[in-house]
Formats: sequence, structure tokens, C-alpha cells
Amino acid sequence: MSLKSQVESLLFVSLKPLSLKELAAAMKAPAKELGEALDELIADYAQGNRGLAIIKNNGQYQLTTAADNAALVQEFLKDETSGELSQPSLEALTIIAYRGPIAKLELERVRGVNCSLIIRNLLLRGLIEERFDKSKNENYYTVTHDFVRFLGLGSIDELPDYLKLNSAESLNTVLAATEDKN
Amino acid sequence: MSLKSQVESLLFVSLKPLSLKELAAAMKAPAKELGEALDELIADYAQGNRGLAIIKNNGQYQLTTAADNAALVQEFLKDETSGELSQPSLEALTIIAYRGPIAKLELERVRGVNCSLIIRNLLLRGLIEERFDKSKNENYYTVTHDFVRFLGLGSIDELPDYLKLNSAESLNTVLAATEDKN
Amino acid sequence: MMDVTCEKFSGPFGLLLSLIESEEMDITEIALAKIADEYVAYVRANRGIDPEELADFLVIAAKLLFIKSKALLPYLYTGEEEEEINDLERQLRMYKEFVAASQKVKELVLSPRRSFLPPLTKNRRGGFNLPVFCPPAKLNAALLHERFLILLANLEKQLAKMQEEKLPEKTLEPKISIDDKIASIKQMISNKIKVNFSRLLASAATRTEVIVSFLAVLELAKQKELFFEQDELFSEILISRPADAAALNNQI
Repeated sequence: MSLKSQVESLLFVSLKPLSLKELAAAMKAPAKELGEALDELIADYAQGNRGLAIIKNNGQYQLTTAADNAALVQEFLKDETSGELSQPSLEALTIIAYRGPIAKLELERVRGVNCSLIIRNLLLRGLIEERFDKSKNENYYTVTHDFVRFLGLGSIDELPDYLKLNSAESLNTVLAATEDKN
Repeated sequence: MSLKSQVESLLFVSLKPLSLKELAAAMKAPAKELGEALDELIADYAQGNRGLAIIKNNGQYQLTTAADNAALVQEFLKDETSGELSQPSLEALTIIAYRGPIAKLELERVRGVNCSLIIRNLLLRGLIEERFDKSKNENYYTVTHDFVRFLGLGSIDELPDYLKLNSAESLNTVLAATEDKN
Repeated sequence: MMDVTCEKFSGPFGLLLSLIESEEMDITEIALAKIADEYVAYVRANRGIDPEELADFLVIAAKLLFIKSKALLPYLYTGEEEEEINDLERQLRMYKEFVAASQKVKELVLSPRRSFLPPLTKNRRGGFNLPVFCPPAKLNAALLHERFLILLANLEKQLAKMQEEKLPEKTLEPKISIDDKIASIKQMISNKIKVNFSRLLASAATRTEVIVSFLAVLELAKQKELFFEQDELFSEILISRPADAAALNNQI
């Protein structure tokens, strides 16, 4: 594939702006040619009535949405994070509330489906937080202080029936099965 | 800005695949015109030696990197997911890919063996998803966008011999027999 | 003693297909009849068969033996069973197509071509000034509690179901062995001179055991350990040892 195509892929997956030097290193390409490919790509985006644009700032490049669509995007993102939770998200949040800290794999075991997107969505809304456990080499999830306060509680163990439900037999069984498999 | 530009912006910022309906609601645009704009955008990406591509699966759209740049992007992301699948999982996935949405009973009829564990495993790995069909009172399975991305395809109907296997008469006959027996 | 031609197979159809292919035959009734014994031997040896799948293997074994017996004694069959045999052939042909397709899918999965997404993080939303905390307005502690109870109830149902599915498997395992069944049939026959076939089946507790009994009797017949008598079509089948049968015939 051409340099232009390659650099477009990298800018798309990168979450931070990249310098010409970083891009050239990743692509093992000469900086000069790469710079030309970038200029061409920027021109393509500018001409083509596109929804994306490349911002060049302090010698760093970043792919972003076109400025003209900013209002639409802003509203879309706001709606995405402000509505009521979907049933699966609510279920995941409930499990994290009563059973946190809980690992992603454990949560998935309880729900029977992959939960990557749901976790990300709950994180984005500030309802849960992620903590990396070095000894287990895994991320663990708990509800945030903001969320506990939103529920009108002093701490999460003030949820109804917390003590009993936190150690519910069926959950223990399912999670014990998780440990076996690993 | 044009619909094509707007839809490109939304697909870029969305964390999950979006359906025509969701996009139309966010953009307050008629679904039919939006569908045409999406088709145009997909064609633009496919023709233009581009670093991006749109995957369409289950009536949902997602913006991704072009499959041809995989080696470069994989190295950049330090992604280590390998496509390791056991033969039974591979068979089940293949049948779901070609025949989805498909019910568990139909899948088992094709494989001649109980598939509960395999389905559970594929759900946990996020390779298939389950949808409950109220009118038939049964769960139906389809492959996920993640799996289509692993295949490096733009949509599942690009699989070899898709049309033939998707509508294989032999399958229709056998599955008709399944329905009779239940 | 057994020629292990298929190290790796996936489920009962996989085994069937690899046996037929190792004989370089097409999927036909004749082919199915021909590999019936090999299939049964394979299931008996129980190599690489997941215990949870054993019942599915036995169902196919029973169908194959049925096809084989039809090939040997065609006049006993009325034609009604034709549909069932065709059905198995059709299923197998279709399965074969999907196995071939799965190899192509495997190539695609293993090929370097693949599409990627940016890692799932909130950075992409930078610049849009989104609030950091967006709780769903209607959510409260009581609702969380209610949802959690529903979840636990569902989990318990699931666990109970899994338990149920596991139980027969445990009770089935000691009974499932064809060798045991052969031994017990030999025992029955050595105690009595003749045994009714229906009596053998009457002692079977489950469908799987009926199949196992049937397989065991066929196996004994093949090894010429048993002698079968039947006065007329559909009448009771009497089983005896060849020696006893010879002795009885001599007396008469």
C-alpha cells in the first residue's frame, strides 16, 4: 500500500498526535517522502467535502472530525453518554456495584458475553473506574465515588441487602468456575 | 455539510458500530438518503487506495483501518491477538457466518452435536452475538463486527462461496426437517 | 487392532466424514454401510471423544448399524426408512461443504489481512468538552437492588440447568461401556441357555443404554459368540451361545 494510505491508518488508530519522526519510524519510511504524502492527504481531506480532517500543530499530526460537523458530533456524543442505560449496561453496572472490585473476565463469566464495550461506556460516563492489579496482571472495576453519592449513599455497602448479596452463593459458584478455567 | 461528510464524522467518533436507524436519528436525516450516502462512502473508501474502510455487518456500520495495512497497524498497536480457534469453534463460527442469524437448534443440526459450550465460548470471546427473537421465542446468533475485522473483509457476504452456502438448498431441506420435528 | 485413520475430527459427523474419505468413497448409503463397523469400533475405543458428546456419537452409530443391517437384509425393510437414510446423507453432504468452507475461513483468520480499531478510550472525544460524570437520571439504589435480584435468580436457574444436564452424564458413564455390556450379556447367556432379545433391552434404563445393548449384541454376533434365532418376521429374537445351539440342534 502507498505511504498515504499507511499514514492514514496510523493516524486513525493513534489516540495522540504523532510527529513526522514518529510516523517515519513506525513506517520505516524516509521522512521527506512521508511529509509529502501527508501534505497530499491533508489536501485530499480539505478538498473532498470530507467528515474528517488532519490537524497539523507544532509539527504533529492528528486525524479528527471536520470542523463544520462539530455541532453534530458534540450533540451525538452528549446523547450517547447522557441517556438511560441499556439493559446489558445496567446489568453490568449492578454487578460491579454489588460485587466490585471485579475483573473483566469475572464480569463476562457472570454475564456470559464479552463486555469490552459496556465497560468502556460505563467508564466514559464516570459511573465506574478501572484499577490495574499488578499481582494479578488484570484490570479491576468498582463504581466511582460520584456514582455512590448520586445514589444518595455514604458508601457502596449501604446498597439494600449488600452484605448478603455481595457473597451470593450463585455468584461464588460462577466465579469459582472462572478460577478453574484459568 | 453533506450527509456523506456528516456520517463519516459520526462513524469516526462512535465507539460501537452504528445502525442506519441510529445514524438517521442522530443526523435527523431520512434513512433512505443516508443509506445511499453510506454506500457512496463505502465505495469511495474501496476505490481510493485509502487507509480506512467501512465494515458493514448486521445492518451496522463501523469505520476501521484498511485490511491491507494490517501488518503495519498491528505492530504500531502492539496488538498480539492471534486468530487461534479450535476446529469445533471454527466450524460453528463458519456456519454462523454463512447462515446467520441462525438458531442453536439449527446449528446443532448442521454439526450433528450439542453446541452449548461452543456458543458460550464464542459469546465470551465476542466473536458472535445473541439476539432473542420474540416471535419465535428463540435466541439467534450472528457473527460480530470484531470477527468480520479478523477476517479482513468489508462484510460477511464477501466470504468465498457466500451465496451458495447462504442459500444452499440442501441446508434449506435439512433445516425444514428440523422445524417439522419441533 | 484398530486402524486409527483420523487423529483429529470434530464431532460425530467429522468422524464419519474422515472415515468415508479415508476409504476414498462418496457419501452414499453403500459407503455408510461399509464404514459402520469402523465407526462403532472408534466410538468403542472412545479415543478423543468428549464424554458430553458421546450420546451424539451413539445416535449416529445406531443409524449406521441400521443402514448396515438394511444392506445385509434388504428384504426386511419396507422403504419407510428410506427418508431417514437420505436425511443422514444430506446432512453429511452439507456438513462436508461447511467443513470445506471452514478451511477457507481459517485461512482468512490466519492471513495477515485484518482491520483495526483505535483502542477503546475516551481520548478521541477530547476537544468536545464532555462532562466527566453522566449518570442516567432515573437510576437509583432500589432499581440496582431489583436488577441484581433478577440477575441472581437467572444465574440460579442457569446453574440448576447445568447441574441437570450434568447428572445424566455422570450416571450414564459407568453404564455406557459396550465392553461391560458384552460381559453382562455373555453372563446372562451362560446362566441361561437362551435369552429373549426384548428382555435384554427391557433392562436398559435409557435410550443410550438401548443403543449400547444393541451395539454389544451386534458385536458379539460379529465375533460369532452368539447365535440368533427368529421364527418369523418381527417375532421374538432368541439369543444363545453357538455351542449350546449346536448341542440343542443335535438333540433334536
